[in-house]
Amino acid sequence: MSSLPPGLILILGGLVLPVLPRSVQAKGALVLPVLGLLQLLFLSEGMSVDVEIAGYSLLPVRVDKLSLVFGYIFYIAAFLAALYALHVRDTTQHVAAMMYVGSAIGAVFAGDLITLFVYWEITALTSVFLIWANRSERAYRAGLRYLVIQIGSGVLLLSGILFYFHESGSLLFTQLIGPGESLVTAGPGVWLIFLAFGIKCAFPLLHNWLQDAYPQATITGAVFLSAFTTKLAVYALARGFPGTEALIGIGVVMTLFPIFFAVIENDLRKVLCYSLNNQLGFMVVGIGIGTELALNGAIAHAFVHILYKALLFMSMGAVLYRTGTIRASELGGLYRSMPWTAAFCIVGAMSISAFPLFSGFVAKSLTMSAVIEGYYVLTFIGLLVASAGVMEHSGIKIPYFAFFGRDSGIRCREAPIHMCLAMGIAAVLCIGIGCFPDLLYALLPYPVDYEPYADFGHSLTQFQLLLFAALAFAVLLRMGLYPPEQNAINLDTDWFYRRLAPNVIHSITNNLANVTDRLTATTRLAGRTLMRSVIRHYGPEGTLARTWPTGSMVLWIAVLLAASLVLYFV
Amino acid sequence: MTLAQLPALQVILPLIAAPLCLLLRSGRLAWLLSILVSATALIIAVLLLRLVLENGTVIYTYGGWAAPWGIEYRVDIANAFVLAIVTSISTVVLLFSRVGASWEIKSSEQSLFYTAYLLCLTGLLGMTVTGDAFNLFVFLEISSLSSYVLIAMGPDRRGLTAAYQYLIMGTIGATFILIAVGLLYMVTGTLNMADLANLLPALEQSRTVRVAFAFLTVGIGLKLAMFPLHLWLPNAYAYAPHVVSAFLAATATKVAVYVLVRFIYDVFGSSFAFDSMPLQSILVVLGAAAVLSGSTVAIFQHNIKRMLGYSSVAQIGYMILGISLASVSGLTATLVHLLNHALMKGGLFLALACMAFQLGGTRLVDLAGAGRRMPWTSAAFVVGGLSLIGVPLTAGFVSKWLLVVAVLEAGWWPVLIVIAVGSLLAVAYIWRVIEMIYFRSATNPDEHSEETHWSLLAPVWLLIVANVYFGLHTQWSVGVAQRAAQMLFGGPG
Amino acid sequence: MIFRLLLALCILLVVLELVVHRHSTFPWEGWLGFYAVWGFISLFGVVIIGKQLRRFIKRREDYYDE
Amino acid sequence: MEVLALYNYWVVIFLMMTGFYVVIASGNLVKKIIGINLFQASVFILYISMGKVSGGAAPILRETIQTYSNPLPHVLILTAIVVGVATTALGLALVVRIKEAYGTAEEDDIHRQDESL
Repeated sequence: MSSLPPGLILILGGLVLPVLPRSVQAKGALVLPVLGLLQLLFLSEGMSVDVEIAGYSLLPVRVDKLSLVFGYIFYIAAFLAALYALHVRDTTQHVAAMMYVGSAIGAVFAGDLITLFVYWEITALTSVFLIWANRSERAYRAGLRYLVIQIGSGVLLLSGILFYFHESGSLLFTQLIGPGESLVTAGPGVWLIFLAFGIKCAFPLLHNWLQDAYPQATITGAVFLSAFTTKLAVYALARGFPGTEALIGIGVVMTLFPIFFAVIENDLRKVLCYSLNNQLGFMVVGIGIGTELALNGAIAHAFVHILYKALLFMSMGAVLYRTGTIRASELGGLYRSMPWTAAFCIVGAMSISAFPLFSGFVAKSLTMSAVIEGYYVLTFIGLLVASAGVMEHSGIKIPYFAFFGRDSGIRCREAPIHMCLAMGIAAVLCIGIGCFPDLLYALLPYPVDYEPYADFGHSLTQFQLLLFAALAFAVLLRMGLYPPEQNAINLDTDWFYRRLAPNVIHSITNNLANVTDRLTATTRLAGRTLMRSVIRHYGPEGTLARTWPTGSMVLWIAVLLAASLVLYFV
Repeated sequence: MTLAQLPALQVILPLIAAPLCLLLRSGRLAWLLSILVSATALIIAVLLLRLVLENGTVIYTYGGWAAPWGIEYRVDIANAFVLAIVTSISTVVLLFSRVGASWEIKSSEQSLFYTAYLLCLTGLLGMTVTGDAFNLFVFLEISSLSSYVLIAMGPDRRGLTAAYQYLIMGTIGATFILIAVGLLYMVTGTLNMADLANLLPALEQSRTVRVAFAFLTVGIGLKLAMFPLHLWLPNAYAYAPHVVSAFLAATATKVAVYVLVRFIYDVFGSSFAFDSMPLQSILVVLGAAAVLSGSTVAIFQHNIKRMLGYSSVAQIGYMILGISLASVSGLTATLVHLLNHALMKGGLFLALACMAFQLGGTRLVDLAGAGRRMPWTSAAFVVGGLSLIGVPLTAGFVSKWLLVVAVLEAGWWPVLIVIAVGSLLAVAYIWRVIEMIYFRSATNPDEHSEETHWSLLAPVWLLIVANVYFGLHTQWSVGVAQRAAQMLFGGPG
Repeated sequence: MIFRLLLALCILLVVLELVVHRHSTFPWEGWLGFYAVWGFISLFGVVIIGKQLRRFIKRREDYYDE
Repeated sequence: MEVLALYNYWVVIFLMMTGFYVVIASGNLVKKIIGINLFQASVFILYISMGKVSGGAAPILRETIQTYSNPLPHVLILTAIVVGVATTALGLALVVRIKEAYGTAEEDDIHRQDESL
């Protein structure tokens, strides 16, 4: 059992699910992560399996602390999401979700780049079905765009691997940039791999597939999606590019720009996507700093983020499930109907905003301390602004517009019991980790010598930051300055490929068609004149046109023979 | 029966069985005989391959006349490898054609069909196994003539014109080869390929040899559908009976590629072909053009069989690129792709045959909603398509990986881009099919159709599973191909 | 009512800062109420800038469906 | 006149080009096959020419003769002629079938009919 690659249980189990009766499939999907987690507990650190394929030795399984921590949280998230999806009677979704999770877990245990690439592509191919499972034209198109970008990331990764292999002769997935080197001096292989990771990690300007596709996913699919794809990228960056300076800048920009979009976004699940993007920024900064403390911070952040982001997606999913809409402009006052969901959502919101005693705080503090320790002034300022931004969109906007605010008049039932249970467990974990951070710290790859609650001043300033931000929100509301929610969408970088590119291509093809028409007309004319003069007795039609196609085929032979004869004699 | 007779038996068995089929008259009996013969040929091929891998080249002289006077059959790793490919594909296609052939071929004509099939097999095996240049021409014509017949048996009348065009083109190609062989005989006085290989290096400057080389490359280029001599192929594949498309696509062009490799690397020698002739630049340009144009044209086809035909043109382009690298790794990539492409195209054509029969056509629109109606066949098509694209875990990936590594070794960056673009185009045309199968509902949903019979699914999935198997276990395929390539470069056989 | 409560809580937090020892690395970190002011300004700024952003990027919901 | 001394090769080239031209230029399927025949015939002559050894007699064993022409090309070309006959037969058979199916043996007519399908 221990030689079985982690994740394979889910992939194979997912393939078996369709055989089961529909009503049992959801339960099967619930059991699989538990089995997987059990298998993980038996894995010992430092274990590896190597095989030889196509003459190259590969390392499909490598177990170390970094992969283990991601393995644990991926299984936990899979269990919670499967519990949340217990009511789903759609074979496609269950199969896709299990294979998706399985390949993501396989990827974090992949010891070589080829295996990583294989799992990388399987996550893309399987996850898209969670979007398509919505079975609407809009979801289909969004899924297709998502798939193209994800596969594109895979293609870049593969080309990068090829170059890297050519340069270094190694396929092992370890730190790709040596201690003395930087991204600037790295070869094209490392660059391509970096870019591939960057797409999946939603780097600025490469980010939009996330906001584009996730809101189109099914209610339960979005919960799965929020947990794995981007965190797999964070893992890959943590493994391959720790301490790469460029990541700090990239990360800060990532934390900042989504918050502005989140303010004016009407689709609350899309707000969560922007928030996801912003949270990834914190992790990227941590990886960029690259000290043990910072890496611990990034990884801890990924760990807790999976929990509270899944919790938030679950609560918004429950709202969508019960009310049929997720537009902020149509929601409000739902705390009366869905008190439990509202409570869980608030726990998630407080966790993501990093209130002391909630999980976000104990993770983010690690990163922030690393920033302070390294004396990155601008980064620190940027992250403080971003923290206030998180408070705005995830901490306040999400619960406020869904559950409080203007009463929309919608009266519905509380979320189903299994959804509440899934959210409840996630909420308990969020608070539990927030109160007992050592549980989390023990899992981190490097020893943690940090006590978030030792310095009360730190908690105090955090409270100040967050509550004054909340105060600002309240002031803005009272002054009527807060932008009202409107039924509208906002442009993002997807405009370039959804609007600009099609328009440009359209006009280019139009022009091209004109040009080719004219060209062919000219050539045809020239050919005809030539033919007329050569073979007059065949009439004005031209022999070439008449004997098409066998004649022209044979002509091609003659041309090629003549050409090769000439070439061979030259 | 001693092992020494194997090379002769390999060819003679189907040759004798072919007229027997004609005499049997019953389609069922003819099929039984054909599959027995084909399976025996497969066993012989496997035995030969094992023999060659262990003991080196096996030589069989006809009538005890030693070469260069008599005709000799010469089996080394390279052609033993091709023999194994051809016989195994032929056997799988025959497994399929018990039912599959009856869809399109009248029962009264079935014994004729199997006669032509076995003759075609004879020709292909003969071309592969022979060590005599003129004998090669004869076998080439045997396989060509019978394949014209097979293509003309298609139910669509366009099959007739396609066969006619192929006949004209094929005859010109074969005659070119005949001219080349004559010219070579003129200067060397021998027809034996091994003997030629010994004599030709001294005649490098001879004009006659150069002209022979030109005729030979163009003639073989015609048979293997090298761009731009591929024009006969899409129609021939599109309008032939489905089983014939599967058989020819998986074997005929492969054997032609092998013959090209044999002449370039073994008979003329790579130093002649690449150092004193500009063959390299010609092949690179044509190979790249084949990859790009074949894949692009494939995207716009409405008939999926035609699409697969153009995709074959592109795939042959990859093989040409591998040959043009003039390195052991490049040649290995080509030889591995011979096997892998045979597996994927065979599987795809057979899966398509099932769909065509159940859904009433091979146009793209006919496949709408096939995913629901024929889940197993559709899944087979998808896996085969992934292999065609070169997705990891499939055989297609292995050959593409080897090719890319070989290209990197040579430092040919533009070719790398060609391969990448070709793969993306492949994604596009395969995606069109997948979209139609899974995301479009049937145009006439009341028409009831269901999964094909398991006896048809079994051969399809045999090939598809082989695709995955050779994507995971490459020791055998790559190992043998590598040894063959080293041998063709003058290493130990 | 809630607003008043929030206001009171905020004031309390600033007052608390006077009695709690605080460790700071950057000099401005130690200023009284720095985090409070920074949090207030940040959110205020984010919302206002975001609101202006709407002018450029807001489109009808069926923008891409045309 | 060395150029003229190689007249049989000129015949070969002339025949070959004629055959090629007929295949390319003629739209009639039967004529194309005749073109192919001409083309092949040129190759037969090429082979037979090369078998000639100057001063050599026909390769029939006789005691008085020392030099023989090379008989092997003749043997080879007999095979090639058989192949050629088979090709012609098959080609003509195809034309008959095409004529039955399309009602014409002119390629552009056939092409036009298929386009309208």
